[in-house]
This record gives sequence, C-alpha cells and structure tokens, in this order.
Amino acid sequence: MRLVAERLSARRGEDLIFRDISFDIGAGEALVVKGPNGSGKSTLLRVVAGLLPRETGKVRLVGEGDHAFETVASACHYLGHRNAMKRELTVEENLRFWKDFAGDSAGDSGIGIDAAADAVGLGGIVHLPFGYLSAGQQRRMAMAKLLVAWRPVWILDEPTAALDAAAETMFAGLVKAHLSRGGLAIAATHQPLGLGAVKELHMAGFAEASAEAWA
Amino acid sequence: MTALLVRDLKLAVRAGGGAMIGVLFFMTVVAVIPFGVGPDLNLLARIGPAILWIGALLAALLGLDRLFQAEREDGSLDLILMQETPLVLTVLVKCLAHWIATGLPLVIASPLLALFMNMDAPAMAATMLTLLVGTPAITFIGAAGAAVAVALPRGGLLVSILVLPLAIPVLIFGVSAVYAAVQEPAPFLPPFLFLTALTLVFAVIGPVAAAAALRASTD
Amino acid sequence: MNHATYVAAAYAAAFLTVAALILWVWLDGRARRRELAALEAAGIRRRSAGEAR
Amino acid sequence: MSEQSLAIRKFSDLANPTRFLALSAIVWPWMAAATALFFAIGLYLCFSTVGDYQQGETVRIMYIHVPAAWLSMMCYSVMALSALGTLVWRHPLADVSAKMAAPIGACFTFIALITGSLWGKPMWGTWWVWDARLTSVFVLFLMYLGLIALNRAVDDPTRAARVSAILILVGFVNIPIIKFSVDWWNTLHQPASVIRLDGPTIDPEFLRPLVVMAIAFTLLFFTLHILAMRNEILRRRVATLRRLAARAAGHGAAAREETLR
Repeated sequence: MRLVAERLSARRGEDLIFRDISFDIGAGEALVVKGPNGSGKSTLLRVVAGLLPRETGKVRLVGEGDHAFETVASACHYLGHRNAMKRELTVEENLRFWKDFAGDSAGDSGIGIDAAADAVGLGGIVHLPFGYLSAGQQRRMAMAKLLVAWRPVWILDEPTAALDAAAETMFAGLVKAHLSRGGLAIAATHQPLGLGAVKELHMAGFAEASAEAWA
Repeated sequence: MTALLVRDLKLAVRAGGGAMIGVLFFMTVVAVIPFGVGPDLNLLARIGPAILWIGALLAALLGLDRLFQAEREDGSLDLILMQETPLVLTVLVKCLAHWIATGLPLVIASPLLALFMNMDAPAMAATMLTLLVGTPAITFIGAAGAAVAVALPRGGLLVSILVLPLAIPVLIFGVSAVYAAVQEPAPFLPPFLFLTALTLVFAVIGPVAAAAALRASTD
Repeated sequence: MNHATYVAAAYAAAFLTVAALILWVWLDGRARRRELAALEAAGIRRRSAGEAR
Repeated sequence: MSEQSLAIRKFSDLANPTRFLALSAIVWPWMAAATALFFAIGLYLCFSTVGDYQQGETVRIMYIHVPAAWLSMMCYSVMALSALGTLVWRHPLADVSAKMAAPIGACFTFIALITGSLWGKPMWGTWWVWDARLTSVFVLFLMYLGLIALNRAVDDPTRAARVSAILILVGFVNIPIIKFSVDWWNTLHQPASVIRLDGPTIDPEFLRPLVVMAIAFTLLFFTLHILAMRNEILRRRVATLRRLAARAAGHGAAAREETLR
C-alpha cells in the first residue's frame, strides 16, 4: 500500500500556508516532515488526516487493500499535540474505549491493552486514573493508543516533544516495529526520531498573504 | 458504539460529571418560583405544568455546551472525526448518553416537584410523560447548537441563546399536552403526537446538523 | 386511606433512607479497603508505613 | 530537634488521620451498639404510647420527623464547625468531616421532608404547603445537595474542601436571613385556611419517645459520620498511593530502559 499526496495546498483563514506539496510513501517507509515553526507542518498533517479541508490537490491510498478504506482518514492514526484521553477515566478505560470505538482496520489487528502499556514501558499502572500520571507518562499512554487498534498509517505531530531520551528511544522502537509490520508513518518533528534512513520533506516556511480578494 | 455510550455515561457520573447538576438546577429553579408568585396552592397548581416544563428546558440546556467542547479540548474530537463510523451516528449516541445522564433524571424528579406545585395525579402523570417524550428533542436540537459553538470561548451561554428559540415548539406542544390532559374539553392526543413527531424529526435534524457543524469547525 | 397507612409509609421511607445510607457507607468502605489491599498486593505501600509505629 | 518543629509535630499528631483511624476503630462498634439499643427502646415507645386525640395515629410520624429535622440542622452546624477547622486551623480531618457530613445531612433532611409530607397529607389534605418552616427545610436540602455537587465537581480534595468550607460558612450566616425572609414572605402570603404546624403544647406522654428517638438519631448520625470519615481517609490514602505508584512506574521504566541500552 502506498500513501500518495499530489500538489497539496492549504490555507488557514486568508493565508495560504503551503503550496504544491507532494510525497509518496510505501509500506514500511516513514516520512519525516521538517521545517521551522510556522512552516505548516501541523497543517499538512491535519490535511492528510482529513481534519482540515485542502485547497487543491489530492491525498489517496494506492495498492492492495485500498478498497477497504472509505476515506484516507479511516486508515490513519493521528497523534496530535493533545492526548485524546480523559483524565477522569482510568488508563485502561481510556485505551479500551479507543480499542473498541476505533476498531481494527483491514490487514492486521491491534495488541491487548496490557501489552500496549508494557510496550510503552508503563505496564502495571493501567488501573490508575489518567489524570494521576505525569505529563510524560500521559504522552506515552497516548502512544499506547496507537498500538491497541491497527491502522496502516500513523500520523505523528511532534510525538516526542515532552519526552525524555529514554522514552524517545522507546518510541523510535515502536515506530520501527510498526514499519516492519508493513505500516507507514508521517511525522513532523524538530528532533531526530532515530528511525534510521527515512524520507524527508522540508517545508520552506513560505508565507504568502492571499494575493487575490483583499490585497 | 456501545463503547462510546458507556464511556460518556461513566464520564457523567464520575467526579466532575454533570449528571447531578441538571436535576439540582431543575429543583432549584422550580423551588424558587413560589417565592416569586406566592404560596397560593391553587395558582401554583394551575401554573405548575408550565413551570416544570420551563425548568426542565433550562436544565436540559445546561451542560449541553460541554457535549463536544470537552472532546475538543483534549483532542478526542479529532480522532472521532477520523473514524469510519458515520459521524451522525456518533453524535446520536453522544446525545443519547447525554439524555440518559441529564434528561432522564429530570423526568424522574418531575413528580416530586409536581407535589411541591400541588398538582394532582393526572397532571403529574401527563407532565412526566410529556417530559419523557419531549426532553430528547431538546437534547437533539441542543446538540446542533453545541456543535456550532464548539470552538468558541464562552460557548456555554451562546448555546442557550442559540437553542432556546429552536426549542420553543417543544415547549408549546409539551405544555399544551399537559393542559389538554387536565382540562376536560381539549383532547390530549393531538398535541402529544405532535410532540412525539417533533422529537423524531429533531432526532434526525439535530445530529445531521451537529455532524456538519463539527466537520466545519476543525482547525 | 386511613392514618395508619401514612404512619407505615413514613416509617418505611425513613427506614429505607437510613438503610441506603448505611449500605452506602458499608459498600464505600469495602471498596476502599479492597483498593488498598490491591495496591498493597502490587507492592505499593506508604513510605511512612514502616516507621509509623 | 528545635522546639518549634516539636510543637508542629505535636499539633500534626492530633491531626493525624492514622491516629483517627485507630481511635475510631475502637469507638464505632460501641456507638453502633448504643444506636441500636436506643432505636429499639425508641421504636418500642413509639408504638406503645396512645395516639393523640386530635392527630390520631399520625402523631407517631412526629417521632421520626422531629428528630430528623433536628438532625438536619445539627448536621449543618457540624459542617460549619468543620469548615472553621478547615479555614482557620487547616486541620485535614476537618476537610474530611465537612465533606462526609453533607450526604448524611442531606439524607436526614430528606427524611424530614418526606415524613413531613406524609404527615401533612392526612392532616392538611395536601402533600406540601409553602409553610415557612417546611420551605426553610427544603432550602436547606437544596443547599446540602449543592454542597455535594460542589465537592464532586472539584477533583483536588483539599481545594474542594477550602471552597466548600467558604460556601458552608456563607450558608451558615445566610440561614437566619433565609429563615427571616421566608417568614416575612409567608406572613405576607399565608392564606388563612391553612392550619399552622404549631399544635397544643407537647404532653410528656409524647415527649418520652421523642427524646429517646432524638438521642437514637443523633447517635446514628455520629456513628455514620465516623464510618464515612474513615472511608474518606482511606479514599485519600488510596489516591496518594496511586500517585506514588504512577511516579514509581515511570522511574522503574526509565531505569529499565537505561539498563537495556
């Protein structure tokens, strides 16, 4: 399976954030999106995830099994700045909800909740309310969310921003394991993720005020 | 889908949940009315159904603003939008959970408050029945308002302003059905059936509009 | 309805409320003790537990 | 050790939840037994005394209604005292006491309302009148429920305790004002047809079961309050241990990662 983006552009409000972004990644490949602050990395990821409308261009899945997905978004996991976990519920309740609600995409299946917690190095505390965890632990539990339901594409927005070195290594291991299962990953980051050889996409950080209309 | 229903119900009853606040608000509002109009039992019995309905309407609106805002604040909304499950269905289930947590307690509490209003048994039963049928309509149409106001700061008051006018038909048919049940010549069924029809229509319009608004509100 | 019914209803209501209260206190206590036991079984104890006595 | 820290130590010893747990464990079975005894005597007296010539059998409702109403006010006073303890002395047990008294007080107020209503139906012919006394109790009931809701809405218990302590005290100051204004409102509106609650002076025949029942209810309140406080202390201990566990798990995992590398 390949994830192909062709000549994407997007705007926020009146401003065109980026223009003519194209990439093509295949199974087992990762794309790292780099660029200065405000260059539109997050916007690009949200456009790919279908959370923001695109101005022009196309995102599609090509290859075997692509009929299984109604939309590109339904083939993706999105790990944004916020963890999408409820403080009042225990970690287990949170993870179980996402496991049941998201369900597995065609092709593979997610791992159990305890196994996922073990994989992020926090086994044994799934019975605690999510709000009791420290910021780093919360982030790691949010990563466990990627593991409990299978999605071929991982979209990661600054995944390791609040993490220490050990957790970064742990996360690189998770992504590598995902790639080796035939998954794809797109990550926007400043830090090197330690994934080895990956494709890179440099966003120029171009900001062109809307030429038409109000200019 | 049951997972979503169970999660929302859990969130409602856990610490900080809104399940109890709605009923409390309802009780307080209704309890304050006699201080305004005086303790004349006959008068209270006459205006009782209307007071109960207005109280229930306000209480049902309370907490609606958090329906999607809480999801948006912690990022859950993004993930919900991305799923294969139709968003309309998700919204419908969320409305259902919200109604079970806040609307149903209002229905259950209404006979007690009817006692305070000195209403007789038929009026009490009619009020309870119409509330049972009518409050889901408020939740459904309120969901549309909540979705529109999801990205706004201080959306709470705005939701009430947006939704109250839309909920007027529910109030009209709910109250008139109760009065029809109590006062002899007027038949009970026509307004009650109108109320039922309104709930069914809003059960479609509300989630569809809310889903569209949620899709449009992402940033 | 005669007056005895009202008396019986009043006593029943009071009894039920008190019973619910006692039940709540009891169940709450049992749940807390279980949680504490589960935590202790997981090897988590209070730091002061050793020196407290 | 300096003198000051010794003094602090002594004070915190009094506030020590562990000590409270140990002490209350000894006390509560005795209190429960005394409660049961007083209830047995009280209930026997309730049903062995003759009915009132005017009120008939319904006077027996008074034997639970009056103690419940008395407790609904006493419980609020206990909460107000605890609130003072929270705000002035920062006594952690005062937090616990105020928080756990609220549901118990709400239950007794509920009993008072229900039994009053069941008394009113045969005597007045209606379940509820907006009589000054009844209305005041109802307002008190709403305040209890509001306090419970407030405690549930704030997830940090110490912060919740400070906020609700302030509200309790405001309420305590406000209750006479509410009572006064309700009286005023009531005399302004009261239709003459409604019979006032004040009956003839109480006969000693009725006084005896009333006093015994009042003692029994008071004992019941304190027993339940102590047990509920024990539960709350355990709940906070569980929360602390869980935080500890969360912290330990992070460190353990980090250490494991370190050794792996």
